[in-house]
Amino acid sequence: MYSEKVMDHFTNPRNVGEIEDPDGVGEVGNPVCGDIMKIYLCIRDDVIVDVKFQTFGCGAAIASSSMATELIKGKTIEEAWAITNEAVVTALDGLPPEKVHCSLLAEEGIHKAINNYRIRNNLPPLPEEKRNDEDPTPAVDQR
Amino acid sequence: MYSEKVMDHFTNPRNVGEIEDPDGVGEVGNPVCGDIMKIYLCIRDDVIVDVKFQTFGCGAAIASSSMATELIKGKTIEEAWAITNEAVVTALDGLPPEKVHCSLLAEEGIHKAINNYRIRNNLPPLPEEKRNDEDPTPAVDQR
Amino acid sequence: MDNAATTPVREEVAEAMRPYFSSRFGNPSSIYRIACESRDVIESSRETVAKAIGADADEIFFTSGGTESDNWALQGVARANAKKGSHIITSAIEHHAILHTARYLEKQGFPVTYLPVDNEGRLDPGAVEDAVTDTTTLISIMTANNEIGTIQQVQKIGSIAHDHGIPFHTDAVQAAGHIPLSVHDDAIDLLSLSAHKFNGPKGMGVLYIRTGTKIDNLLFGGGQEKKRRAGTENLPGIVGLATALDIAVRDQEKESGEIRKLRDRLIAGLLETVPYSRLNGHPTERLPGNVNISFEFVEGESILLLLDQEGICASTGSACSSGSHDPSHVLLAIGLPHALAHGSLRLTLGHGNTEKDVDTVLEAVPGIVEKLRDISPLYPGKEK
Amino acid sequence: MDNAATTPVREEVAEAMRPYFSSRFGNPSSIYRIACESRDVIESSRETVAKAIGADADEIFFTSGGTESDNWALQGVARANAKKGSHIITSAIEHHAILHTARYLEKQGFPVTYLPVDNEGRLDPGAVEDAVTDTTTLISIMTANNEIGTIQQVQKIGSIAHDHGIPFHTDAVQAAGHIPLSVHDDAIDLLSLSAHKFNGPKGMGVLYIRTGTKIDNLLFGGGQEKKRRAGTENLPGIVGLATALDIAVRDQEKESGEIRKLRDRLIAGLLETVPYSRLNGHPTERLPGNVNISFEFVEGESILLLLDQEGICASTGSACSSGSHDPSHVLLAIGLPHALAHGSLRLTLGHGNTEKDVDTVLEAVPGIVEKLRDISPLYPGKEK
Ligand SMILES: Cc1ncc(COP(=O)(O)O)c(C=O)c1O
Ligand SMILES: Cc1ncc(COP(=O)(O)O)c(C=O)c1O
Repeated sequence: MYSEKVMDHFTNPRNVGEIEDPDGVGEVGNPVCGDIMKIYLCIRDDVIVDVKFQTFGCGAAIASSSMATELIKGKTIEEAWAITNEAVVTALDGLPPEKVHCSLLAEEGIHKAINNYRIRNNLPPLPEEKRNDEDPTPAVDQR
Repeated sequence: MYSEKVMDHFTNPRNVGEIEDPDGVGEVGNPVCGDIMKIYLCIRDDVIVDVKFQTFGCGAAIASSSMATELIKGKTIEEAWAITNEAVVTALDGLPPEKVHCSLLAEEGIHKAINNYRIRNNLPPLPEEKRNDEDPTPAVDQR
Repeated sequence: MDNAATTPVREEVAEAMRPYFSSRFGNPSSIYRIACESRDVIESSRETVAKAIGADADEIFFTSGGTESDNWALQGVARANAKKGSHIITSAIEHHAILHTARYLEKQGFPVTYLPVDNEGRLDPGAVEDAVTDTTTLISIMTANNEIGTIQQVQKIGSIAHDHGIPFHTDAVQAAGHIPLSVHDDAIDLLSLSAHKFNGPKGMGVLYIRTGTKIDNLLFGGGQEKKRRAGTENLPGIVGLATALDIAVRDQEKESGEIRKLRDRLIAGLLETVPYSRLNGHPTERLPGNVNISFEFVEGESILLLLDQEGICASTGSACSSGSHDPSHVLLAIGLPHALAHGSLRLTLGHGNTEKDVDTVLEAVPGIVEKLRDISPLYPGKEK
Repeated sequence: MDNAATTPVREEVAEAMRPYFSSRFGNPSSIYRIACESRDVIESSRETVAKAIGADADEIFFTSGGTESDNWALQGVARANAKKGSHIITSAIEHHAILHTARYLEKQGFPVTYLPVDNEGRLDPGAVEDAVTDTTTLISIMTANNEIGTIQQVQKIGSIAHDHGIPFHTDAVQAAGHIPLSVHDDAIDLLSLSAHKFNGPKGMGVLYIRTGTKIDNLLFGGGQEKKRRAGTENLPGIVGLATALDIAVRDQEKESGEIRKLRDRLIAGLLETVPYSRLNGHPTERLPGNVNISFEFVEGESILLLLDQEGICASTGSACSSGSHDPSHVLLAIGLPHALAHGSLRLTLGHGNTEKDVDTVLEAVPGIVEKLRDISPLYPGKEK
């Protein structure tokens, strides 16, 4: 069901943990949906020099978080902002259709953390587009 | 599905044929139902000394006709009248439930032929009880 | 020779199914690995079926057989369109899986038109056109008839349906695997098939549903089959259906040519050797394996019993074989009088039948019919 | 260890089914000899099933699975009683085969009451009594729950139903073969079961219908199953279901005793070795093989994936495993907060599971949960 890349990032997630005194931090998701991601940024001269995350969620959510942190590490804030969930999915060699929405968590987390950094630095927050979390199919039930 | 007795009377029906100048003859059933029986009696001193039949119908109808002629042969008219379809079914070691109605043909045929004999001899016909040909189950369809 | 009733599972098909009963038994809707394998198998089976009828894989829904597929098509489309009035058009010679469902829907307030057919069992597509009303929400006409083998002009009926924007369902249970089918060319929106009619397993069918067709579910529950048909997937059954259909389509041209030859020899032989006999159904537009002949003055079940003693399986439209009162509605619909309908014999050839089987029948039938005619009060005596 | 989802076909069962795929493939509703043999086999299978649940053979109807049986019971009874108003009473923790059917019937104008359950998943029979109205035409309460294993007080519910003259249906799909069932003692009028839950084939089920119960057909067509369930009989499937049920019932006492022991050791072991964990469902009134535990701060699908890597199959009530938004309706109904519902793990033991399997799980789970907690933003840190 999951690609090897996904399974690799899920079983050996990169950049797990917290950063003490981060320059920006974002938490998205909620326990109702079953997905929560917290992302910590360390930023020097507009470049993300370090990033850590914590995720409560399914394999796709954890792998997306891990991959997203890899993608933004070393990038400028502007570059990081532009990374979409599609980019994360592509980097993971794809996700099952019903799991694509899990990768939105990563995109939203990055945006939130960057805006948190901007606010701390008295910059106006950028508009966080709330993406439509459409009804995923096919659903599967407990037997 | 059919007992050995039924198969025997079906494949080797007894008393098949016509009697020329019979003392009594009866025809029951119709092509709509798919069952027609014609029975011929030769009667001496109130005793059925010979009997023949012709039947258009299923295995059960043919076997019942054959068995019924065997049962009434040599019997008095009174005895023959009293032979029910249940007696025929029993003598055949049973019929499948949905086939029991086929044996009514024989009972009705005998009654009709006896009354035909009575009328020829200026006797009032006996009341022929029309038995209820209930909806037989289970039905089975062509695939 | 009762291949229209059911066929044995082919050895290759049984072989293909075997591993999925036990070692590979994963629940395809779960996430773990053996389940993923199962899911792959189901999806590739779906593609096989789709290819066989010219559909897309996501338009194929696995069911428990032809009966469920027919019921789903009729009940599902009727209920999904209940507000529109839901008038249904079908034919008088459909299988009971259609007719009895239609009758139930009638009781529930859905008007149904049952179109007549001609003496050879063919429906006039013009009659479909004439029957269409503003509230017609489904046209259901079978591809080929199970009793008399007549093949309908499905393409013409489909395009009439589409001209009026009405979905078109066809019961292709007798056709699938035996004659070419294309839901695309024939403008078919819903199509039923059943695995055991083409040497697949019993209890497995398919309903093809063209994308966009409005239809309610029939079986509600789990999210299987894209939430449209609930129930744990019958994995070996699905594999068996797809494998059998694949083989049937692969061999169709060759096999149907051979079977058609056997059929024509059997028909000609019976009509020639048995006086007072007639062919039921269309002389050429008929299923490759179907032979249906009426013998005057005798009843069908008694023929079957005597054939059975010769080791020949057959079927009849006589009521007496079914324990019901009326003979086959199909034979009556093509205008046969009751006696002739009761005297019908259906022999259906399929995979594995040979010249020798035809010979056996041709040797057995004349004598059997004569024997029964000799007992029959209707028989006027041998032709001079 | 996901035996509640599906089980492999037992070797003895596969053996019993084998001959009916090909050599003995007769259509049981035809008259010829191999068909008669088939009919005998079906009828003796029916008797076997009847005996297993204390019913009469003519009250047993073969279907394509638990889903069809549940749909038939609900749709069939509702429609047969449509004039009476047809109010239906069921519970909030039924399988989707009941709940989604009920929801569809609601849309079609049949009011439905969904009764709540307590923290252990038990329904108060008194609540059933209170919910009955003049127009109630069906009470449907499952025998045992598929997720948390809780067994209901079926007998009490049945007698309440009978006091009011209302038919009582129970979805015994998880119970059949695993705990004793008696339609007589428990005042059950309709009962669903599914073969693949007790080492029988997929795509085969039964609906028991007490003689005299008013119910419409769901699948219309041929006259099979005494005209109540059309469709060519799935002969190998029927034989497989009956054989599997027969064996399950024969071995039930012994086997369920052993499995219950494994279950209790597994539950105790997990609760002991994993902090922040809790058992879902009833401590004693639960299915012999059911273990359902919630682990705080972690999500179920990720547990399953890591277990899968250790070769352990399991299931979860987390939405994330199903691609839907909400976690299991059953876990929410017993009062679990969303996070705990997402963090649930279901392990279901069955025929063939051993002490060693339990050891494997007990070794694997604590480390897996800890690993995931270490990534989790919710985890407050190890207990001191
Ligand atoms: C034309 C036709 N439709 C539907 C069916 C029903 O198929 P099944 O018995 O597999 O449910 C049959 C066969 O019985 C058939 O011949
Ligand atoms: C309680 C319950 N009811 C109904 C079903 C449906 O059974 P099936 O999937 O065999 O149709 C299941 C299993 O999936 C179940 O656990």
